[in-house]
Amino acid sequence: MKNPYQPYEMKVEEIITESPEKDLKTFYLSFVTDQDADNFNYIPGQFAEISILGIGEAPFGIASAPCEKGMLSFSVKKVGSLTGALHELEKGDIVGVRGPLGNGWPINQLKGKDLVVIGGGFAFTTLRSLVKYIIEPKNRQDFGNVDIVYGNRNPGQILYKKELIEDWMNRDDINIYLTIDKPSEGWKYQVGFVPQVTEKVIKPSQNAIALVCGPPVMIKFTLPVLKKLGFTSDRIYTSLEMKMKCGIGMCGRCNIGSKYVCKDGPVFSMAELEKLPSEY
Amino acid sequence: MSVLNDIKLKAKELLEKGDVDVVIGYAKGTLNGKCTPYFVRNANDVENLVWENGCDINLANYLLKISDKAAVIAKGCDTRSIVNLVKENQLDRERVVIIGASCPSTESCQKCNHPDPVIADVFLQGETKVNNDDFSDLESFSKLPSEERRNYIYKEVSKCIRCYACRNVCPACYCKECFVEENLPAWIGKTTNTSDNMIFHLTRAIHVAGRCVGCGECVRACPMGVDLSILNRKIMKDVKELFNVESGLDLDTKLPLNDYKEDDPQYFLIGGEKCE
Amino acid sequence: MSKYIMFGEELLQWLQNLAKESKVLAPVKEEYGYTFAEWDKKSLPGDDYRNTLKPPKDLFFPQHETLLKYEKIKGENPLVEVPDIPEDKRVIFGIRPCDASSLVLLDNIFMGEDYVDPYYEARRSNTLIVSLVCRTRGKSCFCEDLFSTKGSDILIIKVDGNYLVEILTYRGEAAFKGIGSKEADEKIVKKADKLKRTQEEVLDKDIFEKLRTIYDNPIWKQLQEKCVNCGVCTFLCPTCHCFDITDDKRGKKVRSWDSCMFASFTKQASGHNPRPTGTERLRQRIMHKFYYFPEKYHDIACVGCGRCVEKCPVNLDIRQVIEKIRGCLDEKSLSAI
Amino acid sequence: MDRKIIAFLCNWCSYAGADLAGVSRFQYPANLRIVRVPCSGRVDPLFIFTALKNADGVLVAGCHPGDCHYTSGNLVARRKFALTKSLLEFIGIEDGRVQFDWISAAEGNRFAETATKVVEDVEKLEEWDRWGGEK
Repeated sequence: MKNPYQPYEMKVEEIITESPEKDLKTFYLSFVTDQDADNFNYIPGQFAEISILGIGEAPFGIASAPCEKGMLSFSVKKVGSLTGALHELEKGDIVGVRGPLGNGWPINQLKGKDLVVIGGGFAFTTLRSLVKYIIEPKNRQDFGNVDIVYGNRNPGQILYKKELIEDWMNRDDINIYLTIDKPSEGWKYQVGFVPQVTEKVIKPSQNAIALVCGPPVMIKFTLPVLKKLGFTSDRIYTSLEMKMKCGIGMCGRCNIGSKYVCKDGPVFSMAELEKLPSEY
Repeated sequence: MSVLNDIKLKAKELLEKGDVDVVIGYAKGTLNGKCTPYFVRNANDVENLVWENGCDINLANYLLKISDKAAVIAKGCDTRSIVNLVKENQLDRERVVIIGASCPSTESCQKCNHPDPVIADVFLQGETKVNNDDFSDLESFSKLPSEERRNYIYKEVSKCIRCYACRNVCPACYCKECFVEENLPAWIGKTTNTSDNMIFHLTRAIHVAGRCVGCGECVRACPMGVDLSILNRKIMKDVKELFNVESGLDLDTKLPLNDYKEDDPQYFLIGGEKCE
Repeated sequence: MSKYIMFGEELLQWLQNLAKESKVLAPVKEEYGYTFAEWDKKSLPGDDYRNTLKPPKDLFFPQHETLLKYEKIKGENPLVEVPDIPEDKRVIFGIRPCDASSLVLLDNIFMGEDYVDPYYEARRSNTLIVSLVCRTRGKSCFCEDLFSTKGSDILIIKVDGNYLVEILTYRGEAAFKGIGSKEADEKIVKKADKLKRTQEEVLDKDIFEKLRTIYDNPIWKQLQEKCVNCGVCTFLCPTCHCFDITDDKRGKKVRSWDSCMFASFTKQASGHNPRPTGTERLRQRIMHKFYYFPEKYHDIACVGCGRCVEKCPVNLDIRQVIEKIRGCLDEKSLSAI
Repeated sequence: MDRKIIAFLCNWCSYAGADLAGVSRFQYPANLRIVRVPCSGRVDPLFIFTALKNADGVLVAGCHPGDCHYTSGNLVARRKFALTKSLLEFIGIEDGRVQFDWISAAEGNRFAETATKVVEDVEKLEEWDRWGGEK
C-alpha cells in the first residue's frame, strides 16, 4: 500500500489568470511519470492536496475531467500562505499532488436523470469537471437534460470563460445560463443573482437532480428556490469547503458530526447535511 | 468565615437588585484543595460560593469572555490584572463591579507582595501575610555558570507539550491571534523540540513584560510542571529595577513598556555599562 | 487462553529475556510524574504509580513526527523521501488497562478500512502490550472496568503478592512460549475473580441517546463558561488524535498534535470559522467522545483515565459534565416549558 | 568559520548607514544578512529569538535616541531591548550572541565597525546549539 502522505510530483504546464484582479489562477499540471498518470484515477467532484515544499499543503477540487488524460487542473484563489505561494509559480515548476481524495459527485445516481448544475464564483471548479465528463460523447447518452446556471459578480470573474462561451454556449446538448449580479456594458446574457435566475430559467421537476456549488450565501438563497421547483433534499447535492489537512479521515480537522468531510464528502446531499450539525 | 459571609451578602444584593447579571467567584472543586471558577446568576446560588485556600485561579480572564454586566470577587492579583486590562482598553471599568477581598491563599503564592486588592468597589479585609519578594532566588540562579543556567532552562522548557494552558489562563494574553498561530509568516515551528519551545516561552515572557502581575496562574496551570515563574519573575525584577514599576498597582500611570524616559538605562548597547 | 501464576522473580526473568530482543518500556518516575522510558532491566518495575503523566498514544502517535523529508535542489526536481518506518520491537510493560484499551480506539482512526497510517501501524505491530491492573481507582479515575482486557496482549493482576498472568492474544502467547511457569490453579483464578466482583460502581458514561437530542441546548454555553480553551484535556487524552501537518522549511513535513479546543483548529484561510467560540468547541469535544465516535466506531472515545480531570487548570471535570448533560432538559422538555 | 548573523536595521538610520558603508567602500564581513525594518520599534524580541533558530548571532540597530523618524519608536524599543538582553544573559546566552547599537545614516564607518565587531565576537563564541535544536 502506498504511503498516504506521499504526493505525486506534477509539473506546471500552463497558468491562466482568470480574473482582472489577478487573484484567481487556473493551473494545468502534468504528471512527471506515465505510471503516476495511470495510477491517478478520479471522478468529478473529488479533490487533491496540492503541496509546495517548505510552505505546506491545501485541498483543491479537481477542475479537470478524467477524460483529460495525463493532466489535472485546479483553479486557485489567493487567500492564504499556500495559495499565495501557488500564485508565484511559473511554468515548469514542480508541485506535489496527493489524491484523488474524497467522494465525488454521485455519478451513478445521476445517470438517466435530468440535471441542474448551479454554480457561483470560483466554486465552479468541480462542476466544470462534472459537465465536461457528461458531455464526453461516450457518456452523454447516460444523462438526461443538462441545465447550467453559473453566476458571478461581474464578467471578469467567470472561470473558464473561453470554454464556456466558445464551446458550451454553442452546444445543443446542454443549456448554459451565465449571469452577473449587475448589468455591465457589452454583457449579452442573464443579469441577476443565481437564485433569481434559477427560478426564471429552470423548469419545475419531480425527478431532476440539482448540483450546487458556491458561496454560502448563494447556497442559502438557492435552496428555497429549488424546493419551490420541486427538488427534495435527497435530490440536491453540494460540495463542502472545510479546513482539511490529512485528507484521509485521520487528522480530525474536517470532522462534522460522525462524518469527515475529506473522506465521507466533500459531496453531500442536502438530506445528509440536514442530519449533520451546521458546522461548516 | 466572615469574609465569605460578606462576599455572599454582597453578591446576593448585587444580583437581587439587578445591578449585575453574573457574579464570578469560586465554588468547591472536585479535587482536593482545588477551587473552581463559579458563575452565579441566581441569587440563591451564592451559597455555593467559597473563599478559602485553593481559590487561586485569576478570574480577571473571565471578564474578557463575558459580555454581561458582571461582578467579580477579586484578590490582589486579580485586581492588578483588571487594572492592566482597563489601561489597555480591553475592559471598561464601569462595566465591572469589583468585590475585593484579601487573598485567602495560604500556600500557593509564597512570594506575593500584594494579597489585598489594589482597586475595589467594596473591600472585604481579611487576614493576610504580606511578603517581601526580594528575588533572592533569581540572584542565586544568576550566579550559576552560564552553561548550567542554559541547561536548566532547556530542561524545563523541553517538558512543554504546547497545550497553551499557560497562555490561555493568563489575563495578559488576550491577543485575538497569538503569534504561535499566525501563519503568514509562521513565526514558530509546531513541534515540541527544545528550540521551538524556547522560542515560545521566551517570547511569551517578553510579550507579557510589564503586564505580568506575577499571579502564578501559568505555573499552576501547566500540566507538565515547567518552571515558568523563573522567566516571568526575572522580567518582573528587571521592570522594577530598570523602570521602577510594579505592574498593575494603579490606573493612572502608563504601562512600563508603552512608556519611556529620556534617560532610560542603555546598558544593553555595545559598549553600554553593565546592569546590576 | 492460558493463565499463569508467577513469582516476582520469575516475572523479572521473563521480562529480562524479552529485553534481549525487544526494547522494554516501563513507567519510570521523573521529577514531575511517571513516564514510559526504557526499563533498566535490573528489577521489576514498581507498581506504586497511578498512571503516567502523558498517555501512551505518545508511543505510537508521537507529539511530533516527520512524515516526509524533502530536499530542494536548484534547477532540479525536488527530492521527497519517506523517513525510515520504525522497525524495532518493543514491549510496553505496566501500562494500565484503561490506557491499553485506548489503543484499540485509536486503531479505528489510524488503521481504517480505506487508509492506514504507516508510522502508527508499524509501531502497533511491533509492540507487545503487557498491562498491569491497578489496585484501586484514583480520585480522578472513572474507568468502567479496572480489569479490562481490551487492547492488552497480556494482563497481569497482582494476587497475594504473586502475579496472575492472563494471556489474551497470539502475540502474547508467542512472547510466553517456552516459559516453564505454572498454570494458575483454580483457587488463584477464583481469588482474582472475586477481586473483579468487588469493583465499586463507576460513572455511567452512556449518554448517547441524550446527546442525540441536545445539540442546540443552552447547557453547552453554561458548561463551557469556565473553560479557557487550552489543550490540556485533549493533549493528555489517550484517545484524542487530532493533528496538524506543517512544513518546517528545513526539509521536513511534520505532523504535530493539534486540538479541537483551539480556535485556529477549524479557522479557514478566509477567516471563516465554523466553530467560532468556546461553546462550539467544548460541544465538539464532548459530542465527539460520546456521540460522534460511538456512532461511527461503536465505542465511546473515553477510557476514564482521568488525566483531563487531574490536569484541567480550571477543574472543568468531565465527570460533572456528563452528569450535567444527563440531568439537563432535552429539547422536547425545554419547548414544553 | 562561516557563521550567520542576522541584522535588523531600521529603515531611516541604520539601514541608510549600512548603505553608506557600502557606497563608501568601508569593508565589513559578508556573514551579515540584513533585514530592513521600518523602525527599531518594529523589532519584536520574537524576531531575535526566531532568528537564533537558524543563525548564530543577531545585531539590532536603530536611530540614536532623539533621531527617530517616528519620534519615540526607538525609545519604546529601548525598554524592550533592555529586558531582552537581560533575559538572554540570565538564561545563559553569551554576551556577544545578540548585540544592539544605535547607528545613524551618516555613520557608515560605525556601521562597518559594529558589523565587524559582532561577526568577530560571534566567531569567538562556542558553536551555537540553536536553542537546543531538535530534541
